[in-house]
Amino acid sequence: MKRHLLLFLCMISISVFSQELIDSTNVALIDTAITEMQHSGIVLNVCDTPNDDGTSITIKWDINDSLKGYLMDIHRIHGECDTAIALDMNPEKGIHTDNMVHGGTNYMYYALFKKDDIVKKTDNSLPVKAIGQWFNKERFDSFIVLLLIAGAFAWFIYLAKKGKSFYIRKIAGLDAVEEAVGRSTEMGKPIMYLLGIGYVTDIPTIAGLTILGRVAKKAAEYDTRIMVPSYDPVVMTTAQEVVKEAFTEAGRPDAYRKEDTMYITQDQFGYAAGVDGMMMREKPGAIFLQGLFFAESLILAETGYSIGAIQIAGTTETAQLPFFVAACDYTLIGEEMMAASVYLEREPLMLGSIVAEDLIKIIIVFVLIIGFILGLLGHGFKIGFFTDMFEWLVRII
Amino acid sequence: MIKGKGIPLAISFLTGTIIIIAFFIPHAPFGSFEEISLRWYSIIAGFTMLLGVDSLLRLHTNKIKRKENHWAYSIVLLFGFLLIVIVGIISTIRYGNAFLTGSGFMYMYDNMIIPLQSTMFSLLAFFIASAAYRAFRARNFDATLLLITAIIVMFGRVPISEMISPKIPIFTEWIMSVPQMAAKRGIIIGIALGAIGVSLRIILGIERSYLS
Amino acid sequence: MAISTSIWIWIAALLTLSIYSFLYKDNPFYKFSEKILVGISIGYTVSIYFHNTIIAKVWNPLVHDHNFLVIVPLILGLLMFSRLFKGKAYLSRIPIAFVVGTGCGMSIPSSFENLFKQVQGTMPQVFTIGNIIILIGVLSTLIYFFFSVEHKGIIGKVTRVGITFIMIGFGAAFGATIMARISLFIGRIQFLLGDWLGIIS
Amino acid sequence: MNIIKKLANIDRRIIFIVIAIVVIIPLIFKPKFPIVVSEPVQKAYDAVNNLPEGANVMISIDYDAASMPELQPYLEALLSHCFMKDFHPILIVQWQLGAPLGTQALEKIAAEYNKEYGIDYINLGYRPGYVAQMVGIGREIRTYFNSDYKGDLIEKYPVMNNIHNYDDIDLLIGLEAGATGQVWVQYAGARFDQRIVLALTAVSAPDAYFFFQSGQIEGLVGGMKGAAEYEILVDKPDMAVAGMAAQSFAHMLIILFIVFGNIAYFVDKRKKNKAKGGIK
Repeated sequence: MKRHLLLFLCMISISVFSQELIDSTNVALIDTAITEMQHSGIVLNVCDTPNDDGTSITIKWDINDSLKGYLMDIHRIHGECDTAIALDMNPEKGIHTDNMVHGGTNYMYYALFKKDDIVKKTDNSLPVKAIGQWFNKERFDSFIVLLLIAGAFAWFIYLAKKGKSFYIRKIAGLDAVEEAVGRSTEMGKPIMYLLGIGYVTDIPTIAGLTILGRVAKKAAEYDTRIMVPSYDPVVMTTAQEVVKEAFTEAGRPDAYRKEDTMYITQDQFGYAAGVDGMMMREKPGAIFLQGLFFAESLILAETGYSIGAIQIAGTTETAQLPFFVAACDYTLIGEEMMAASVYLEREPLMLGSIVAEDLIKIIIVFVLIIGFILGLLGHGFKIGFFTDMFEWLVRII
Repeated sequence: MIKGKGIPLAISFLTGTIIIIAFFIPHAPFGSFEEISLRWYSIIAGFTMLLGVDSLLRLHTNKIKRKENHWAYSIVLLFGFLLIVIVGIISTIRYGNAFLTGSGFMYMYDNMIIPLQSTMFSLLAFFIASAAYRAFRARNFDATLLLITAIIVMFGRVPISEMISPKIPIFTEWIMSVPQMAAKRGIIIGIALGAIGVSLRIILGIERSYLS
Repeated sequence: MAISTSIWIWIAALLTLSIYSFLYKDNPFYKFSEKILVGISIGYTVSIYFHNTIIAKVWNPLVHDHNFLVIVPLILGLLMFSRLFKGKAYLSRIPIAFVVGTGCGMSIPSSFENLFKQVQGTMPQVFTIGNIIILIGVLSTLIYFFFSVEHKGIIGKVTRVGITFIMIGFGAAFGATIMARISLFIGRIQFLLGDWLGIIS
Repeated sequence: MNIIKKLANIDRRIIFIVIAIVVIIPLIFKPKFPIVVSEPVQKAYDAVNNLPEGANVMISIDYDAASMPELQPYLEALLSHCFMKDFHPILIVQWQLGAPLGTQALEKIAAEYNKEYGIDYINLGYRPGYVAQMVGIGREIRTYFNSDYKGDLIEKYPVMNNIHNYDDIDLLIGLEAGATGQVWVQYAGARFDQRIVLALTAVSAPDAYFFFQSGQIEGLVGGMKGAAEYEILVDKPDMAVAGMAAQSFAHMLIILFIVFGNIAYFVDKRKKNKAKGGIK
């Protein structure tokens, strides 16, 4: 109640003594001699910023031609406290978000437009509160798609559990894993497995780790050393776990050597230099490059080529794929790498998830084709109905 | 129970699902969940760093102790490591912050790390040439396509092509913005789906080899 | 210009040359500078981690801001050290599970954004041959990534088109990168011949 | 036939050494290399060339050592152009690690044209917080730059006497390796109507092409190629022209290698087919 009274008083004082108030509060304008104060004729529309956690307020306004070339300040009033939240803005933006508010408190805003000696002021806005939302409506489409994908996954995993078997097409690079490990063993050389310079929070690195599990198991079965020089310490510890478990699964826990999964350095080219040196000295017979690679991709792959190793690469970095294709024997392109662990393991539940991915792909193909036809009819032949349909489709996407 | 995979799998499931749910709920406390997780991750990584350094130092001290092949270079590595740490500490004491320009620490960074890094990086100029020479053979239809587009784009990027015909650079740009773009988009859509697949498999506990 | 007299330039130049010697073959000079780079860069990253993580994200919040939530990741981080103790190593799976779960959770929304952006980008507003080719390219590339059908018959033909697009794309990307890579070498040569030897200005 | 077999399997090291030679030689001898000037670079040149007498040109260094081969030659050509026309370059830095690069070029070119520090040009150095700075310069440059890069007060230097804000700067030229250029356009350009020319690395140039087409920037110099064109325009062929020559030779050489490799490959294959009993 007290607060409302204060607010009321505040509003009265603003309307009655607006001239004085402005003069005394505008500390920011010390160097602008105010000779004239005019009314701007602009209304500030304030509202709670939608789809946020309740700590911001959006201020909007429509600029008119008489204010072209002006600079704009926005002030926030809270009780007796008048704070400038934006200075010297270009008013043509038409929108500003105040991110420094507390949820549930009433605020008012006004703006000043300045050019040379002229200062124009808006009226105070209506009081507004910031409120947090429980659902982000902008992400409704993502939500529907998530439900769709989760549904597809659940359905195919359910089918797999009921005993349905699924087909997976041949992936050449993965059939070569056995050959690569075998040849390394024959030559009595170790295998080198590089996870790139990603972190454990990167999906390609995680995918690389899952493939590592399968490859390490093969290596253990063939009784061949597997070296994993790492870029990130968390990746290193995870890789140690993976290799150790693979050796245990293969019934050779004694053959596991912790020091073969080692840390190099967390420096892109330092890592490349270290791994290159290691390749030259250890001369691995097979090199796997599975994970997130950037510019160092070709430095590693070319050195691997020069020592005559079989190389199987895979990454999701589209910019590096051409280099792997050029320098390595086999390359897993993008999604092939993500599906690799499923391919190597062929566990029914996992295969189910791959089929679910394919289902989504079919839906995308249809959406693209429908979009194309609508676009052709709407924009190509200018049929209004289809134009609207097309716009609608683009918008929901 | 505690030694098994039960608890870790539950943790993966919970963190994964909460972060996905938080994507749709801006309200506190969900709104800031992603940011908090990332900060926590960097703290965990900070500690794990010590494990990494421990692994490396142990590897090299062992090499030195056992006088394995090239053990002398391991001394160089340890020396480099200790040197920059000591210089860093001295710089921190002297300047209050080792990362100020002019500190010995930054001097080492500028004159040792940077040239070494950029020289390693520039090795690519050579490797890209030798990879092109070796890989671009017209073995079959695909390889021929790869080779021809690469040559056209390579040629279209240098001034000589413009003197022969101004249309060559334009055609090069077209290749980059049409067929190249199409292939890239297709691959990226696949990757996005694949990433969703990997994530769901892990969150749902179907794929557990990372914990194995 | 004359040959440089600065000791730092000499160090940088000799290190540069010893990395290049690797192009001939592995040799003591390369081994030396490789180990220097690895050693110094670890020291550097450790310093950065100490500065940005331990001090800024653990010590300051805990001691100055009394933000005790930091204790949770602190414990998770310390659990990683369980690996150093035989028989307790399984405890380190807990932080690993947390980190991997976080990564997976975050990747789903960001993959959505990527997906929507790419699909939307493929829907043409204007009808040019280029846009139609893009559509065909995207569709056929996408179909190449179908895993649950055998690539035979019509699907086989479409995936052939997909592979064609992929190969053209890779060739183009390869050719377009060469210039940037040669620039890197030019930069090093300018340093060697200019700053160090003073042959070029 | 032996030669062909050798060609098909050249040692990588031969390729390495030939590439190195082909790149190094043009850098030393700086041959005159025919270069066609493109429209965006011509416009960038005209924007500088047509400035009034005694104009003040603000140059912002927004790159670091990694992009030096691409942007440094343009900076030198630009400074030569300014000094030739007796304009006053005012250097500021938005990327801290780029500061020495800017200073180096400025001192070198100024000495070439016998220009005096503080009278004909000035180097204001690096200040953190670029957005605030770009807005701040709109009111009074002294709010952020009251001293030069050595810490001397700018009041000491006559060149700064009449410079207060964007109104006193005839042209702003940003040398960009990242997204800072877009911020210049957004603030200095859109808000203060500052005339802007941008020079960018080859990787970031396509993003800025839009600004050039929409007239938000008056000229665009993209990568080493753009720098080479600029050097031709100011008639001072130097590192970029040499670099472009090196690039062209390297590209042609790689193409040649690929062609020879393929010829050798086919001859070899035919021979093998013959051995198997003739071509099918």
